[in-house]
Amino acid sequence: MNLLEVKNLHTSFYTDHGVIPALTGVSFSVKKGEVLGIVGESGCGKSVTSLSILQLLGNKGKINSGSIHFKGQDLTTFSTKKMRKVRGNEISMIFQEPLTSLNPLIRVGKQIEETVLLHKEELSKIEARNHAINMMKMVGIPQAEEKYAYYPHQLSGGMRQRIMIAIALACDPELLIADEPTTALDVTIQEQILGLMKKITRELDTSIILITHDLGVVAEMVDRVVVMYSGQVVEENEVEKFFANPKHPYSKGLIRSTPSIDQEDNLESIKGSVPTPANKPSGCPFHPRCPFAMEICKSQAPENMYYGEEEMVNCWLYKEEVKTS
Amino acid sequence: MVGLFILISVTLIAIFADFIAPYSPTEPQLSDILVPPSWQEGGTSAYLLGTDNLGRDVFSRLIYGTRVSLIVGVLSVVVAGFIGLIIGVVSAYFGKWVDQILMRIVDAFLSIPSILFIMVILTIFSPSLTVLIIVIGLTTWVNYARIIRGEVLSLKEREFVKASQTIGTSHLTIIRKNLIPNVMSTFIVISTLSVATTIILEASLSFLGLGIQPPDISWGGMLNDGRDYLATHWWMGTFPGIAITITVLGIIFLGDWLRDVLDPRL
Amino acid sequence: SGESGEVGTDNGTENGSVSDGNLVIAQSADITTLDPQDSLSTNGERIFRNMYNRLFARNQDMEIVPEIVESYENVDDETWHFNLIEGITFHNGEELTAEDVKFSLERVMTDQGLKEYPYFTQLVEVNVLDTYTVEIVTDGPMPTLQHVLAKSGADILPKDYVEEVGMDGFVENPIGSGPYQFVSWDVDSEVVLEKFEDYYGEPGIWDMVTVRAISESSTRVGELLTGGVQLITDVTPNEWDRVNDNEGTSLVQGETTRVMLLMNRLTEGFATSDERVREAIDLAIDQQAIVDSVLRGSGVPVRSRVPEGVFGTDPDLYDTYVHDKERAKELLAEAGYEDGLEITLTAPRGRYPLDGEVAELIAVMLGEVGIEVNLELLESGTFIDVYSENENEELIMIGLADGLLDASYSLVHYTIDRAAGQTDYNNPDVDQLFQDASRNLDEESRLQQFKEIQQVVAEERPHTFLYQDKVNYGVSDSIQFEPRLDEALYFDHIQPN
Amino acid sequence: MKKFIIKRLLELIPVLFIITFVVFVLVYHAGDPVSLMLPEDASQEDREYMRESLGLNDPFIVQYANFVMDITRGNFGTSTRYDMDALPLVIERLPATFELAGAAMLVALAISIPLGIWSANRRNSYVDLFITGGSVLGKAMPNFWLGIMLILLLAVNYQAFPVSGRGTFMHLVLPAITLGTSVAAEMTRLVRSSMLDTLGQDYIRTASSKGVPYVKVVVYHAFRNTLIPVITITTLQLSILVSGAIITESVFQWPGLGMLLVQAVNARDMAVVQASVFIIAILVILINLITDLIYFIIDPRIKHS
Amino acid sequence: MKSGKFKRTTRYVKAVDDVSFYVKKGETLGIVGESGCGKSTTGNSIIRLVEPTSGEVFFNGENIASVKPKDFRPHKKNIQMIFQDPFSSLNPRMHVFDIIAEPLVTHKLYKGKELEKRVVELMEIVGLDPELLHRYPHEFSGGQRQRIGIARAIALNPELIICDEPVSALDVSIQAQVLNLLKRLQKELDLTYVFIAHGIPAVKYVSDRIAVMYMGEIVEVTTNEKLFSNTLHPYTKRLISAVPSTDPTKRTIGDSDAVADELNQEETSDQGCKFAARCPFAQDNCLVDRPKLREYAKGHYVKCHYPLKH
Ligand SMILES: Nc1ncnc2c1ncn2[C@@H]1O[C@H](COP(=O)(O)OP(=O)(O)OP(=O)(O)O)[C@@H](O)[C@H]1O
Ligand SMILES: Nc1ncnc2c1ncn2[C@@H]1O[C@H](COP(=O)(O)OP(=O)(O)OP(=O)(O)O)[C@@H](O)[C@H]1O
Ligand SMILES: [Mg+2]
Ligand SMILES: [Mg+2]
Repeated sequence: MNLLEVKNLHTSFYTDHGVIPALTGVSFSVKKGEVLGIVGESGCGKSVTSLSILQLLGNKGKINSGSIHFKGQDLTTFSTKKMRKVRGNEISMIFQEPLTSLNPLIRVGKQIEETVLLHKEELSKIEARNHAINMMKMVGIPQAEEKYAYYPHQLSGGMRQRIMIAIALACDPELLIADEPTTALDVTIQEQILGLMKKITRELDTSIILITHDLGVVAEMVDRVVVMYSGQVVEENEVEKFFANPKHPYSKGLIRSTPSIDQEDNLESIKGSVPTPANKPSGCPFHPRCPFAMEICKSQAPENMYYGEEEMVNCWLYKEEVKTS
Repeated sequence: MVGLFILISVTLIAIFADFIAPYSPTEPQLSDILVPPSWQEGGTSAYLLGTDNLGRDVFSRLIYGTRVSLIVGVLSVVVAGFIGLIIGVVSAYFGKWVDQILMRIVDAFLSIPSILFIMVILTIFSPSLTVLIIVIGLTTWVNYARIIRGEVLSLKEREFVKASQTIGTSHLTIIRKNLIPNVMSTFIVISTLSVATTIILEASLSFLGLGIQPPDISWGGMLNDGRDYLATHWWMGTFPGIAITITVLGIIFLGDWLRDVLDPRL
Repeated sequence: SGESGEVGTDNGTENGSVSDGNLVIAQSADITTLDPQDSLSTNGERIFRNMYNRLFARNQDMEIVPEIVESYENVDDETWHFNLIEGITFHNGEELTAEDVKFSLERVMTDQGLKEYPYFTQLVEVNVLDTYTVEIVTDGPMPTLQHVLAKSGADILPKDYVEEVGMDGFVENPIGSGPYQFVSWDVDSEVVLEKFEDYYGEPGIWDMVTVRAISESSTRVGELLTGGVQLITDVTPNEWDRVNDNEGTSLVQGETTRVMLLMNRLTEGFATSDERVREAIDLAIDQQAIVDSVLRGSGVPVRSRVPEGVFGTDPDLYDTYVHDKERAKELLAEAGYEDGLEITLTAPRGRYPLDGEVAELIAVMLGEVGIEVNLELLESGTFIDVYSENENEELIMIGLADGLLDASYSLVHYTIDRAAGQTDYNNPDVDQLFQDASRNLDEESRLQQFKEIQQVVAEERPHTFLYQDKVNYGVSDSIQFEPRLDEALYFDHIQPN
Repeated sequence: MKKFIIKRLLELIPVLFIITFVVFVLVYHAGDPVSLMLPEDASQEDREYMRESLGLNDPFIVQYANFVMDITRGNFGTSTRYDMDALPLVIERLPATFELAGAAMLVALAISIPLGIWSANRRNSYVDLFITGGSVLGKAMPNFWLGIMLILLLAVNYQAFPVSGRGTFMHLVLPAITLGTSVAAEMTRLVRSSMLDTLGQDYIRTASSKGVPYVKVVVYHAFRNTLIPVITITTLQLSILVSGAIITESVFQWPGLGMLLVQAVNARDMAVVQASVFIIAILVILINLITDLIYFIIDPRIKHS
Repeated sequence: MKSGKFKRTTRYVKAVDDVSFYVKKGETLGIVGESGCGKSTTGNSIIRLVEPTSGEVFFNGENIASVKPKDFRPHKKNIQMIFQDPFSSLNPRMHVFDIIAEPLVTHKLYKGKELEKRVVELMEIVGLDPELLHRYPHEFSGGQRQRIGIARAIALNPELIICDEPVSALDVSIQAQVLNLLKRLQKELDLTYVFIAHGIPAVKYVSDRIAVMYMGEIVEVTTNEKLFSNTLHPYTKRLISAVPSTDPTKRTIGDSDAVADELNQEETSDQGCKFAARCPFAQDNCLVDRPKLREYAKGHYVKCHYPLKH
């Protein structure tokens, strides 16, 4: 059984300016101990996906349909109270901006401790505090006892992100959702943070959903890749297969337009720009930018086509190759 | 939107006061002193909202009062806004000693509450309409200066200002094209809200005997005339009070609405 | 302070029962000093009258009666001898003697810095003849000496005490010889006095008297209605019903020496220098209508500045007015203004009861006969600036009172010197009459002279008279109160019911 | 921190200098206190004498120099109205003023913080609409009107509170409500908007993602951060209250600084006006300084920078 | 173009200290380094957006760092800048036309019809639809906005353009578009770039030579190839190795135990090499002697006592 199974998720935001369909059918799954990467450009719905899983969409966002099965139970049917028990305890999250994601007026140690106290009721205050300090040590913060009393602004970006990781892992969750955890950091710090995540989650056997738009990070970290474009999943594959042989034209473009250190030839670029949910094109949302676009792409959205359990592409080009599920 | 509607109505009333008001607002009618509103016992249909202690039609006075109250509100905000905008922008843009000097002046003005300031000035120059407008303007500009300065300080760190500087655009042009248009929405919002504050301020000044002087009619003045009559002849003070409240309400709503409309990262 | 607390929260006693021997009075403004010789306000007088004594005083009918004088003698035209009542003590226990009288009067007649000084300039010398006898020498025949000695500023201060603590010390803790002694003064809030047990005359009937200052008229009335105070001054006409309709309070109206009038500029170049225009203005104004409407009867139309009750009044000019719009128009036409005339009327707002409203009415009345009025309504302070700098144009509306209750006080305005720059009225006959009267010790002929001046003035109209102001008190049923023409309050004339 | 305080105090000097100048120029042109001190029918000589003795005939510069010199000695001149030193007159009023300002602020805080938080959390609901409408109304209502109405209703009709004056706690209630209401109106709107602001922050989402109950998120995580703008407006309003109680004090005959000022202005008692303005200015500046110090205490970001 | 050398102090913060490099005509000099190391300050100093406290900038042989601000104005035609944030670098209240025309109008080069023609031309050069002339910036996507910024920068036919992280704020698929555009324009218009970025792959892609900055200093400058094939400075090596490779078969992250190694970065002393505290090869004298930028091999400058051997 998969640890997490998201099926055909539709999420919309009801704003003053109308309804924004942010997710239009997202499905993927995460196995125990696995690192799943979600890539895609800004605004394609990566964060909304993760927020949907934890049901932190705010009062404007709403899951319209679909299911999110976590350890066999559908989270979408959970009450607020039941959901609270899941958050930070069984599923926890790391956000992109380490500065703004920590409460500036509360000592970092306390912020770790808060989670512990919430979910490990058996612990006393002192024990919780010690646990928090241990977590800080685990994420590699030197002089943890002293730094316990620091405020977020007194720490560097990398340190803050370590604190975020400590918070997220404090209760030994089974699933960690990391939403662009290193985008705001320098490469050298990024390397450390990613290394840290890999190491700890391996030790704790935690599954990870790693959201990023950096293909390098994907190549380094993940076991399987999910590519999102304009609110839906367009490709899913194992990471080696994905880089060796990307199927969706968007995936191809993405890989070819990412410069790498070993880059020799000219970069290819994808023409045009990313559509917003409000002006989503008809048919396949990628068709205006697609070099292989066909007539059918303009009018009809392709279905998910599976090459076995784990390999999926959402593109008319592969209509003939596989049978639709 | 409600705000806009109220404000447009009030403005129209002010403009067409001559046609709407049934009576002269200033001519006393000694035979009809303190007639209650038409629906009350002793009231007559001739005076919809009753008459005041000189027998003048409250309704007509209310209509004419719209004019002065709006003029004072709007014009003094124009005066204050103009000074505040210029000083705020200049202070923030040039910084250094310019900013130091201007900000010390702002601090000085800020530490003397404006009503006090106005009070002192108005005892020196008797409060005619013009004087009142200028005085309110001259004492309330600091609010604009402060807020606009803050805006410009962050604005001038924006890259498009730097871009203009690298091009070699003159300071004046940068101020005119880059800074002022971008503080305009904030400026409009605070101006709108200030109109409301000013109308209330004028009423408060009237209370102190320093508001618009008769025969000019303002709501504040009427409210003040009526305040001694609140217990006995409620209509004299209540209607101008309601007029002020509705208008101010309208303006505040309008300001909030404008904030929403003008704000998005246009 | 604690005192006001006790008084204010005393809501249990409905409408101010006074069984506790406490009296609370509220006036519209506070006193400005406790130095009786450096104050000109009625508000101050209301307190000083109960704290200090003078040689003479006015009784309820405004007759001058001896106060601490046993007997007196007019030695010659310029010399007077006064024998003091013996055994009068100040609040500190010291006896009041001729030395104190000399000290007090000399202070007020020599110290130019005192506000009362101008009224005492005719006194030349004060001599102590013995412990209880003083001699006063004047600069010539002075028919108003007793008026002056009964007037505010003639209060007797304790010489030794003042010399001991200095004037500053005195003002902080003033001592008089009146029936009530000083307890405390919270500026802009209240003055508290208590009964002086060793008073030489009838002992006071109140244990404690608090005089509060409440400037808001509706608040003042509110306090009266709720029993927080027993007597309030200056009730505006619109509040009358509230006071009268309320169970347990009523309105009491009293007269004042204050006459509201328009000063005309007779200066060359102003339209009002033409006598016909001035007459037209007078004829255009319907004084009675003003009194009846806005003032709700709280005034008496007059054609002179000397109202009834003041020495020198002319009954022919009291409670009367002229009003004839047609004639006014004719006069204007005669004066060459058949096409209308534009003048400026300067008037205060908030200085006298309903002054602004009255001015607005006048403007309209003048408009009806073809005089277009630029009404310049000014806040009290600005107004008085314009007035004292003589910056007004044709007309300025003002209220003038008579602190001496003698016509000389008012009529001096029509002398050439005093009128210069103000009305610029110039009538040598009037001047002569006034000079004669001011040295005339014969009451009968002096009265005649005063009447004559007023007749001339009423015709020539340097002033256009409007009405004599009345003052309105709100009175709790728990006390009995009779107003006086001089607007003073004697606490002991206020009787508990 | 010490440096900061010293810097702020040094900044005070030019500010105070500007204030003295502005005030003096105003007062210099304010005209004559003399005419107000003497009765209507005082003669020109009397006036002239009075003027000379008050030093009002000196040239502007001399008067200004004297003025500044005197101030440095703590002498603001003599009240022409009371014939006493102006400064003690002003200082005497401070307790009453602080009492009222403090009480009004308490009223305002007690109203605005819960309402502001409530309406922010019920954004766009009827509760929100109602509270927002109410606060606008509170702002639109002139102070004196409310004061007189409260007197008529609660003091005169129901006799629940004393009409006017100062003394017991009961005396404080009506003026504090009158004054507090308009401040509360302003503050409710501010608390609401800064609460909304805070609720949109990333760290609020973090807190929720940790499974913190909503009420705790609001109270523990959001409210603290809302506090900073609230303190700013509180102190800003407090400085307005110190002087701005002018109208309320007049209505309730509250013997504070505001009433002294009104009386002084009306009587052209410029020594008192100058002294009050000066004292108020210093108070305002001190209040602002204290605000900054409070920031130091509650906002670690400032403390460490 | 000659070498420049400058430093800057703001409120006693030395943002950039002893930076020297040169840019040849027609080439692209890339500047890389971690956030806050002084890349922007360097760029801003050249164009006098910040006034350097000392040092000199030679542009076509003239020292433009010391001329009075007024006299610098004519040089503004020759040196232009492209900014990082396409959202903040365009005035939201101006039409695209006005934005692109601003330099032309400021320097009074074109008027009326001609001005319009030139603006349309510029838009075409950067690949924008001239139809969109009268739109506001918010109606464009990030990539399009960056094109507007580029059009503005090339409007005056400058010789040198400083690109301060021109693609960092853009989406992956758009970054390549802009990088390619910049390369194309360089060829067509004979431009010289100073290309500032923190992403090594992008810098490598566009630059002829690369300068590596660390804490306000340039630690290594050389040609593109040599920097990667013959890395001399330990910091450069560290930087390059931290870049994740796009090949999942060559994973490196998480394999080493380098977790807590660089956490005490703040502790740099005024003495010695600034990288010494983090440097695995540091010797004792690295902590006390400040190294100088020296030409270690021809055209290969390094600031290190012990450059890496290959
Ligand atoms: N609170 C919200 N209200 C309205 N629309 C929202 C909200 N949150 C997200 N959206 C919309 O949903 C879409 C997907 O947003 P999301 O944040 O998931 O993108 P993303 O892929 O995470 O992008 P990025 O890489 O920039 O983080 C966006 O177009 C955005 O406009
Ligand atoms: N206006 C300023 N005042 C004070 N210090 C500044 C200022 N601008 C920059 N600095 C400091 O100078 C140093 C270099 O800043 P700079 O902006 O040049 O870095 P950068 O390399 O461009 O960083 P990034 O990649 O984040 O843009 C930083 O430590 C910064 O704190
Ligand atoms: Mg996201
Ligand atoms: Mg930078």
